[in-house]
Parts: sequence; structure tokens; C-alpha cells
Amino acid sequence: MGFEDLQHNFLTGRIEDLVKWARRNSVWPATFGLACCAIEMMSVGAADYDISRLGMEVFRASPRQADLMVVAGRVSQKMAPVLRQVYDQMMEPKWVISMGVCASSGGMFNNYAIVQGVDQIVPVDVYAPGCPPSPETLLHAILTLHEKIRTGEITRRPGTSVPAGEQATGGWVPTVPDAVRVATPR
Amino acid sequence: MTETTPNASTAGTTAAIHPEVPRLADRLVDQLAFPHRDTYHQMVSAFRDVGFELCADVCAVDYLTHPGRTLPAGVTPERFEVVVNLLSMSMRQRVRIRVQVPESDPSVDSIVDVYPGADAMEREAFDLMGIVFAGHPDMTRILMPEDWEGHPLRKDYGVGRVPVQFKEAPGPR
Amino acid sequence: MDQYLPILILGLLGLAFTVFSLFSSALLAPKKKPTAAKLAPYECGIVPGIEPPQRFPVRFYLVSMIFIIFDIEIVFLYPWAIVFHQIATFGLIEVIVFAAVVFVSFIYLISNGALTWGPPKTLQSGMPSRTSESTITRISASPPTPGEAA
Amino acid sequence: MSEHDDREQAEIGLEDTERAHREAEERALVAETSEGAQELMPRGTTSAGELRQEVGAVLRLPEGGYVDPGDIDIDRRDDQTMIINMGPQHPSTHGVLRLMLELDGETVLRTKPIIGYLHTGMEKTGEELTYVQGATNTTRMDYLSPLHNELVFSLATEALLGVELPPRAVWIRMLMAELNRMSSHLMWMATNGMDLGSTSMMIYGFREREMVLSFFEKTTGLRMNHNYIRPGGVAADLPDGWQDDVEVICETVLARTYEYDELLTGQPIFRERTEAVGNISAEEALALSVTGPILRSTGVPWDLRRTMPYLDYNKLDFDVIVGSYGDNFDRYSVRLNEIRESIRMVRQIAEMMPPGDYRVQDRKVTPPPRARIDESMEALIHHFKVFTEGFRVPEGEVYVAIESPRGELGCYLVSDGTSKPYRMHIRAPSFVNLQALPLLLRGGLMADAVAVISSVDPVMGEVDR
Repeated sequence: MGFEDLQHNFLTGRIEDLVKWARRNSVWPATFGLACCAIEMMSVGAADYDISRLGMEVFRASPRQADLMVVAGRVSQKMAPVLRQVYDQMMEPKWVISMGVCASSGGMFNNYAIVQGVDQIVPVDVYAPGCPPSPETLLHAILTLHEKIRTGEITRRPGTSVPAGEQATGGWVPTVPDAVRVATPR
Repeated sequence: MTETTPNASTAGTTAAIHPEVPRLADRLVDQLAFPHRDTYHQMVSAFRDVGFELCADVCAVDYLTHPGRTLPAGVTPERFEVVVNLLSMSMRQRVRIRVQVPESDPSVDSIVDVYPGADAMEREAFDLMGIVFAGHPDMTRILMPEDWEGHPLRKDYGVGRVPVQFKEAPGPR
Repeated sequence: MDQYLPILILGLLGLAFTVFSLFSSALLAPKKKPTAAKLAPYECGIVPGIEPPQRFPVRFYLVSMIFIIFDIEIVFLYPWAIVFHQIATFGLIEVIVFAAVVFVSFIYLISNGALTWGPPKTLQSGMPSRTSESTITRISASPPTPGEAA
Repeated sequence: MSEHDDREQAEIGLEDTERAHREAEERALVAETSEGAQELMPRGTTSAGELRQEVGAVLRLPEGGYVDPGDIDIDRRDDQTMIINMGPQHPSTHGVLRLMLELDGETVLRTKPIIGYLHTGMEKTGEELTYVQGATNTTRMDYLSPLHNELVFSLATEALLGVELPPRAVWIRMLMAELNRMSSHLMWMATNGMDLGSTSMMIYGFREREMVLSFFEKTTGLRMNHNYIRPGGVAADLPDGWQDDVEVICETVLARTYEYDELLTGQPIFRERTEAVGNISAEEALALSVTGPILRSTGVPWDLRRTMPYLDYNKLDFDVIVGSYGDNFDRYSVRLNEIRESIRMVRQIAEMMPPGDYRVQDRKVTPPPRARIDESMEALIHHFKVFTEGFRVPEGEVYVAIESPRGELGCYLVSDGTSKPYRMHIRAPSFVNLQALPLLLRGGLMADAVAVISSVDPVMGEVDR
């Protein structure tokens, strides 16, 4: 019974995989429903498309207890600083799913009132297309996020130096754009 | 000055519930009224006393790029127009009061003391079109952020369209 | 002596678990200097400009009083539960008397209006027990006489 | 000694700059999300008129009556009350509504709804799109009943065009509008149950709503934002076998409404939180221009489908549900029974659905069927013209109002003869119903505030447009 026959199990797994497995299966979304996509997000939370099988059943209202912010809906210029404030108040590690084309790129409302893409305010991990994305699309986006967490890298390989200006917190820290209110051309 | 004075007699057409109710298209000729800016408030309270219980809608229209609209004789077309939509439940009728507001002094009397429900609609007309309602208790913006300059729904206000970049746009990261 | 060993182990395990869970978040969570936004009070996304007042109405204090009364009562029940078999009937009567005494203070608090919050319900008097059918009227499509008042 | 003092000075100096820096950062943070004059100010700095609005004292003053802040003043001094935000990101505000409340302990004294956090400039976008594309823009306003928005925009366009619809198009529109009313009220039952603590109601409500949405997906291709009702008729005919789907929906949802009745109405908690909470009288509702289930719950029998019928509603036999006390419980029973009325109407529509065309055959308004394009050049030109430049609407202005699940939904359309609306203003019922909140919340508890907001059923998409 050499070392090779040992199949991969709890004992032989690395602690990083354990932490990633724990994080992936208990991502709690913060209720950030803005517009029509919020209704589809609620129906994903309800009985028919049930995300509690992915460990995301409970929608935490306060960002202090949430890991994932699903930006569901169009982000107006008045809402941008509030969205940024809620994102800043979320505890690390945190992720963002930009649900729907309005959040991802301003969608069909290319005008003065809508921020053309929420990635000008917060770093986005997964974009879910659709207007509104059907619950299956949102589930697919959530599974893509799980995949991203699973293959993401937390600890830093020994010997790789910390890039200048970044704290030594492993490869996890996303760079946050500093724009808060994005002035679209008048 | 052609003003259709509101009187009970013109209120006969109650839509009785019989199959041959007049078709929507031909019943749509609502009562229109074109008061002058000074007699606007007095006409609104006159309509209210006659029996128009509910003020359905107050909105503003900017006629900068469409001056040639059909107006009854004697009404001088101005740039802005405040449109008030009153509804009478007892007489089952609507009336649309259209007031011309000049561009030089875009202000008109507020009807909040006659119809308290018009408070938010007037704030929206002020916010998006820039028409000040004199006597309104809380004349501030309602939809746009507080430090927003300009009134977006005016015709000379750009749509603010961000040109769609087809080339590989440098992402924030 | 050996009968106390399980209690000791249990105590140590409890201690170990609390210490581990305290330091595990410090061990595993990313280290970031808390920014001003994170330290700001969370009020539904808005950073409040007006400082919350330090004075709170007395009602909140009364509710905490009720909690403390029953909390202490429970604390006394634990030792009683352990020796319950030895002091069978006497123990039962004694604890009932104890609970009654504590309950008297609860009655006093209720009579003082500790739990009656908010406004008196205006429509309460003379309100028949309503079902979703009882308080609504149905107006069917019978052709009304012209000019029927709303 | 002095070198010790210098270090101390330096430290204090450092501390001051540190604190000054932190305060500056703090102030910048507050400035970012504050809305200045739109917010609720402490009582000392608000004007008497604004104070009256925030307290919800609405009824008209006797002529020449003067309001001195003294009598509105609540017997609490300024420093005992607390002004808090029930802000844009809140589980119970049904979207991004921000309510600033002045509280004395748990009792609400003053309220000021601050909206605009979902302002999408749809009326400006409406002026950019042609009449054919207009419905896609308005359908995203009230995203719980998108078909009603499309219906009001199409009715306004057709009123300007003066075009006559074939009967089947009219009846398909009525069918879809009533099904949409059912799905919107089911959604309201779900979120209202959740707000009052019965999370099982949320699951049941969504389960029934999924059935209606699957029928929508089968007919229009999308679960929401369908762009199905267009000026000139509907986009596509009903799928075959639609009668059985509609019959299954009606039967199941009708049986389920009695289950909801059993689940909620008898429950003492539900009763305690809805009876005599958020009262509004008929005069106050009319003064505040409130329409829809809230107005009907106060006893005013005003339903546009009955009193000012559009489409063919006068040929349907249905009841207008009217409450008596005007509190939360009445609004709940009005909406619950409106679901049953909608089911009755859908069944009648299913029986009396006329055959024929589902859209106007005038090729200037509606594109020709897809197959015709390959055969005739003229059809190709019509198809190309309708979809690129759109059809021209004669110059004029019109106001059309229909009964959406939330109240009177009106569309004021001004056209200048080109193929794009000159001005499109949508009279959103939630926008006006929301202004009744200061009156409804005054004097109630914080928990009642949650129940009242959910009973007003605002949809922020149509409030902020």
C-alpha cells in the first residue's frame, strides 16, 4: 500500500482546499435587489429554482454577514455611492456577481441616469447576461463563481515577492476602482 | 381667452355599462382647458368645487423643438407647458388643463393646497424640467441626486449617451 | 475522584473550541487595514450625518428588566434540576413557590405597561372578527342608473 | 525634559493631524451618500409647510387657515427623538426606497420618502425610441406587471393613430393583462407574507407565480419584460392548446387562494399586525390622489375597468372589490379577492375568445408575416420600413389610463408627426401612492411601518421611471 494508492481524502487534502471548499459551499448573498433582476433573484431563492441546495439559502440583509453581493438591476447615479458604501462594508472575502445587462454594461439605458457598467464602481467576479437573466442563467453564474473560488488562489507560493503597493494577503485582494460617482458626458 | 368653464351640464356622458359603450378612440376627446398662468390656480379650485375629486397627474412638456402644435386661437404658444390631469369620479370624466409657461420665467402657482397629492408630481416637474411651483412647501429635487446640475428632460439637455466602444476597452483592472 | 474526569475533559474541550474559533478567523481571514468606510456605522447604505442621540426611552430598559428576572430564575433551576431526585416532592413545591414569587414581579411589570408599546389601536373597539370576505362588498356589473354617485 | 516634551508635542501634533485626517475622511464619506435638502431635517430647521407634509396632515385647511408648527409639534423635544434611515438597501422596502423616519422610541412621528435611487431616465429614452420600440422601454417600468405598461403605451399610440384593432387582439390583450394581474397580486401575497413573518407564504406565492410565468414564457417567449403587446395588436398568436394551460392555472390558483386564506386570515399574529394598522379614510385618499386597491379599501368603488372601460372590459361580468375600514387587512382582502375575480374573468375570456387576426392588417403599422417577405417585394419594403424607421403617428396629444394592479396607470403621449414620440409621460400609480406613507405611518410602530410599506405595494421601477 504505497503512498500512491492513497486516494485524495480529508487527510491528504491541503488546508487551502479545505478553506476554499468551506467558503464555496456557504456563500451568503446580500439582498441587493435593485430592479427587474431582483424579482428573478427572488424566484431563484424561492421553491422552484432553490439556491439553498448550493448553501446560499439565507439572504443576509446587512453586509456585515454577507459574502456575495449580487448587483441585480440597473445602478443609477444616485445609487452608485450607496452601492460602493455597502460593498466597502462587506467583510472579506467577498465576491460580486453583476446580474443582468443593465448592471454589466448599462444595458438598453445608455443615458445620463445609469452608470454604464457596475465594474466602474466595484470589482466584479462574474457577469450574468440576460434582461432579466432567467433563473437558470443566474444559477449558472453562481456555479461559475463557485468554480472561480475553487480554483482561486489564497496562499502565496513561497518565493514569489509581494508586488509593490499591495498588502501581503495572498492573491486574493481585488483592486477596487476609486471612482464613486461616474460622470457621464452631458 | 377660450376657457371651457366647468359646468355640471357637460357632465352627462356617464359610461353606462351597456355593450355599446363608445369605442375608446372616440371617447378620448377629453375636456381641454387653456387658462392663462394667472387664472390657472383659480380654475383648478373651480374644477375641484364642481366635482373633480382627484388630481391624476401633473407633468411638464418642453416644446422647444416642436413649436407648431395645434392650440386654440388666442393661446400664445410658449416653450414650456404644464399639463394637469383632473379626474371626476361622480361625473366619470377627465379634464386636461394645459398652462403655457414662458422660458424667461419658468414658474407657475402650485396647486398643493387644492390637491395635496400633486406635491410629489410638482417636485418631479421641477426636478426634470426646471419649472418652479410658487407656494410649494418643499421645492427640492426628487429623482436626481442633490448636486446634479441641469434639468434632464429639457430638449436642449443631451441624452448623455456613452459612445459604445467597439475596440478592446481597457478594463478597470 | 474519577467521576470528575469527564467534567474536566468537557471543560477543556469547551475551552479549546472557543479559543480555536476565536483565533481561526484571525488565522484564515485576509488581513486588511479597516478603511474608514468599513468602520462607518451601517445604516442601509447611507453614512448618517446626524449623530444618534444618547438618550433612549425608558421602555427599552423595562424590557431588559423582564429578561433579567427570568434569566436569574433559570440560573437557579440548574442546581435544582441536578438534585431533583433527592429532594422529590419538597423540591417540587419549593420550586413552584420560587417561580410564583418571580412571576409576581412579572405581573407588576406588565401592569405598569412595560409591554404595551405604541399607539392604542384606534379601530379596535367594536371590530367584529373579520375574515377576508366579511369586510368587503362586491359591486357586480348591473347597469347603474346614470349619474350614480361614487 | 524639553526633548521629552517635544516628542510629546510631536505625538500630539501627529495625533491631531491623524484625527483631522480621519474626520475629513469621515465628512467626505457622509457627503457622498447624503442628499442634502431632500433629507428629513431636525424639526428646528424644517418649514411649517414641509413639516405638515412629513407629518401627513393632508386634509384641506379651512380657507385662510394658518398652520402654526406648535400644534403639529409632537410633545417630544428634539433631542429625545431619533432620525434614522430605512434606507435604499433594506429587506422590507421592496426595492430601493429610502424612508427617513423620526422615531420616539419605537413610535414613528415623521416620515419622508426619498426616491430616485432607481431613476433610469426612461422618459428621456422614450423620446429616443420609435413607436415600435417604445413598448420595450415602458415594459421595464413596473416589472411586476410589465404587460400593463405595454398595454397603456400601445393604447395611447393606437388612440393617436385612430387605428381599429381586430377583436381577437383586444381579447388576447385582456387575457394577458388579467393573468399579469394575478401574477402581480400573487407576488404581493408572497412578499407581504414574508414581511409579516410568514416565510412559507413567500414560497407558496412564488410557486403559483411560476405557473403563470411559464404560460407567459410559452406565449411571449420571456418570463418578464415581454414586449408582447405592441402598437397595432400583439406580437404572436396564442400557442395551440392554450385553453387547457389557462384552465389548469385558474383551477390551481383558485384552490390555492383558499389555502392562503386558511394560512393567513385566521392567524392571530397576522390579524394583530394588519387590523387597524395604516388607516386611511376616503377623503384623505382622494386628497392624496391615491388610486387602486388602497383607494378601494377605503370604500370608494373606483375601478377603471368598470367605470371607464377600455378594451372590452364592459363585456365581462366581474365584481369590483371594495373594503370598508381602509386598513392593512382590507387591502389584503381586496387583493386576495381580486385574484379570484381575475380568475373569473380569465375563464370568461377563454370561452369567448373570438377567432381572426391577432394584429391590425394595415401594413403601415404592423410588419407583414415573416413568410410573406420572401414572396413579395412590397412586403419586404413594409417589413424594412416598420422596423427601421417605424410608422408615423399624426400630430396630437392623448392621455389614456388603465387599471394596473397598483392603481391608475396613465400614459400621456405627445406626438409631433414624426415616428418618435415627442413626449411620453407615464402616470405611475406607485409614485403617487407612495406619497401617502407619511399619513399611513404616523403614530404607528416601526414594525407597523414594515407592514404598511408592503401593503402599499410600491414598485420602485415605476416610482423612479
